[in-house]
Formats: sequence, C-alpha cells, structure tokens
Amino acid sequence: MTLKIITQAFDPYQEIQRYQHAHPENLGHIGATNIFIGTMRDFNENVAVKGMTLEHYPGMTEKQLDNIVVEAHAQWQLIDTLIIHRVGTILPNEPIVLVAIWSSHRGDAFDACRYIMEALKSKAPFWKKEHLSNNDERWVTHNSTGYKTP
Amino acid sequence: MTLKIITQAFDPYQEIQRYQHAHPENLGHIGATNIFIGTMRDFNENVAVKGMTLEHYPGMTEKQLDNIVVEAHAQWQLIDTLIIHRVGTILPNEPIVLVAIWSSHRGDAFDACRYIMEALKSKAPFWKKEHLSNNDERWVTHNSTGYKTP
Amino acid sequence: MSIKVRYFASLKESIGRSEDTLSFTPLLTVSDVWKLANPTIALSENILVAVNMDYVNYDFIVSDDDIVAFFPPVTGG
Amino acid sequence: MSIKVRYFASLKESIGRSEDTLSFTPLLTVSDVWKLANPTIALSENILVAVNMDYVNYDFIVSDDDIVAFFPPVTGG
Repeated sequence: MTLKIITQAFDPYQEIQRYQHAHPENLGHIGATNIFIGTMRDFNENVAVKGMTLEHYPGMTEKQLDNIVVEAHAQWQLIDTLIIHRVGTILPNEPIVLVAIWSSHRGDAFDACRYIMEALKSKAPFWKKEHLSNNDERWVTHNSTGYKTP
Repeated sequence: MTLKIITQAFDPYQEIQRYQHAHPENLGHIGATNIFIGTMRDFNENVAVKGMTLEHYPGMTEKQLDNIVVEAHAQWQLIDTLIIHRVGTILPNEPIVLVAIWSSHRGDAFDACRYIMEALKSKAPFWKKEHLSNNDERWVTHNSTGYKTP
Repeated sequence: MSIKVRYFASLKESIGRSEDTLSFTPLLTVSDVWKLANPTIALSENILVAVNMDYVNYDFIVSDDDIVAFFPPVTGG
Repeated sequence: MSIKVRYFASLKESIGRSEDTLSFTPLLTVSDVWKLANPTIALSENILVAVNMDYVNYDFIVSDDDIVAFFPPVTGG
C-alpha cells in the first residue's frame, strides 16, 4: 500500500512497473490488476484550457486517502494498492491521478479501484484552478459522480 | 480500436504506451483511462499450477470480441479501446488479457472496461487447460461472474 | 451439400475428433446435427453451439455449407 | 487557548486570508468559529468543514488547539 502526493509530472506506467518490481512477494498471487489514470484534458465545459493548478490541504489529503484505502481493503480482497496524485502546476495530457489495484480476482480489483476513485473525488481535499487559453482563470466548482455518465 | 490475439508473452504497459504514441489524435481529449490486466496465477482452486494452454476458435474469437467492442462503443462515450489476449502456452505471472479504455470521463472508462471483460469472459471462445505442478492436467470448467467477489 | 461440424477443448478430447463433415439435408436443427455426428452421446446441456461463429440455440435450423461448432463453457480472460 | 482557522482554494481567495487564530472559549461550534472569524459573511451551505483533518458537521463542538478548516467542494482526481 503506497500513497504519493507529488509535484512533478509522472509516468504512470513506469510507476506501476517500478512498484511491481519492488514487490516480488506479490508474484504468482495476482490474477487481476485494475488501473485508473486521470489525465488533464485541454478542453473543459467547452473552453480551451492551457493548464491548471492543483491546491491541496497537506496532511488532510494523506489522512483522507489513507482512510479510503483502509476502507477498500476492509471491503474487498486486495493484494496491493498504489495511489499517486499530482499537485501544483499541471499541463494538458499530463496524468493527475493514478490508482492501481492488484488482487486475485477481477471483481475485487474493479470494485475497489472504482470505490477509491469515487471516494477520492468526493473526500480528498484537492482543488483545481483552470488556466484558460484566453488567460482567464477559474476554479472547478465540483466533481460530478462517476457512476453516471455525465 | 485494436484487437490482437497473440501467441507470445507481452508487456501490457509497453503495449499501452506504444498504442498511445501511435494515436496522437487522442491527446488532449483523454480524461480517463481504465485498464484491466488478467495475469496467470501459480495457484488455482488450492492446487499449484505451473502453466496453462489457452485454446481458442480462430475467427470466432475475433468476431465475438469485435461485437463486444462495438456494443461498448454504442453504450458509452469512448475515445479508443485496445484488447490483447494471449493464446497458446502461458506461464505463471504472464499477462493473459489486457483491456484498455480511453474516454473523456471516468464513468465511461470504468463501465466499458468492466462490460468488455465480463462479455469477453462469457462469450469469447477461449478455453484454459491448466498444467498442475504434480504433472496432471485439467480443463478449467467455467468462468465465474466478476460482478460478485468470488 | 455439406455441413462442417467442429469440436473444441474438453469436448474435442472426450469425442476424440476435432471435426466432422455431414451431408446436408433440409430442416436439420443443431440438435439433429449433433445426433447425426454423435449418435451414442447425449448433447449435454452446458455445451454451447455456434453456427458460422455466432451463438445459436439448439433448435436453430442450419443451412447448406454452415459450420456448426460445439464447445464447453468458455474460460478466457 | 486558541483555535486555528484555515481557508483553502476559492474560499481563501474570496476571504482574502488563508488563516486566522481565534481565542478558545468553551462550547464553540464550527458555525460559531466561522461567525467569530467572518462576522459579515454568511457560511454558505456548500462549504465543507474539517476539524483536525476529519470532516465534521457545522454543529461540531471544537476543543482548545483544534485546527478548523473551511473549504469549497473538493475537485481532485
């Protein structure tokens, strides 16, 4: 179980591979891996966006995400979890969040990954400010639910 | 939309990155990526397994998977999909299946990835024969549903 | 005027053949095809059938040149 | 004997401060803390509150040395 809040751009696939190599004890047990990557788009609500700043509440972010991961491990049979979330300045196409779940069976991996993402979106204290192409700025006001297609 | 049935071991992360690089037209539009990787475990139903052979029905496999992908694109807003499935001889820890979904929003990516995996598991004509560590062989008799944790 | 019959996986092993070719006659259902090809073996309920690579029911009526495939529950992924 | 109050994101910008320190007195709720810190501004319903980094309701009673954080709906991920 690893949780990282980082200020630099990251490659989710490198991070996953590095994590897997660092955990050879999981080999042979993993039957299912579910991975979610949230990436910055260059368009939001019909407006071109050239970047964003992600503010967070240091300490509370880690506490809330820790709680979420503990809840997921209590509800599903999970072998391992990796969460990485960017803060600071983010450019289009850059990953914002990575959630990777390793388990024996696919039901657990899918359910836990989605649960963690929804909980993160509603509880982890991050706030996005978008920098628009016309040089305006705007705060994103709320996250929509991921259980219904927007 | 790409679908590959392959006989050699593959690295899912390399395949995903290669695919993304080959599709620069998706850049900026992707907000959500959901990836499922099914991996061979070295234990199944309490018995040590040293390998498996995956048989399939060439032609029907592609036809069924194509149908499934078309159904997913009809139900959700998807930008791109990549499916890779191994056949032939597979060793523990090797990936068996990769499903990667790219979309603007996470609900579509999660729902479509899971839909494709469940449909693949119930409709795509693949059959696993396990080679046990005691040198016995056995056919896997059925796939369980992924919507309930086994 | 023929129908090709194919078997896969454990069914192929238990029958001992991967393929049969039957003469076509009108109004054969998939069940009839099985009985012609395997007169001494009952068609077990969990066996799946595809005609020309699409799933069908046992009462599906086959046409000349069809490929009828019988196989156990699928276990990919 | 004090309570630290923190503001984040758009709320921090609209209030124009990121932090206040108030004297602690017994039986202050989170709403009371807001009113003491921002007497001229109503506590908007969609504002979230955490005490010592856990979410609480507006009627939660704070203790000496608590850190009370007010912020808009979260938008990470």
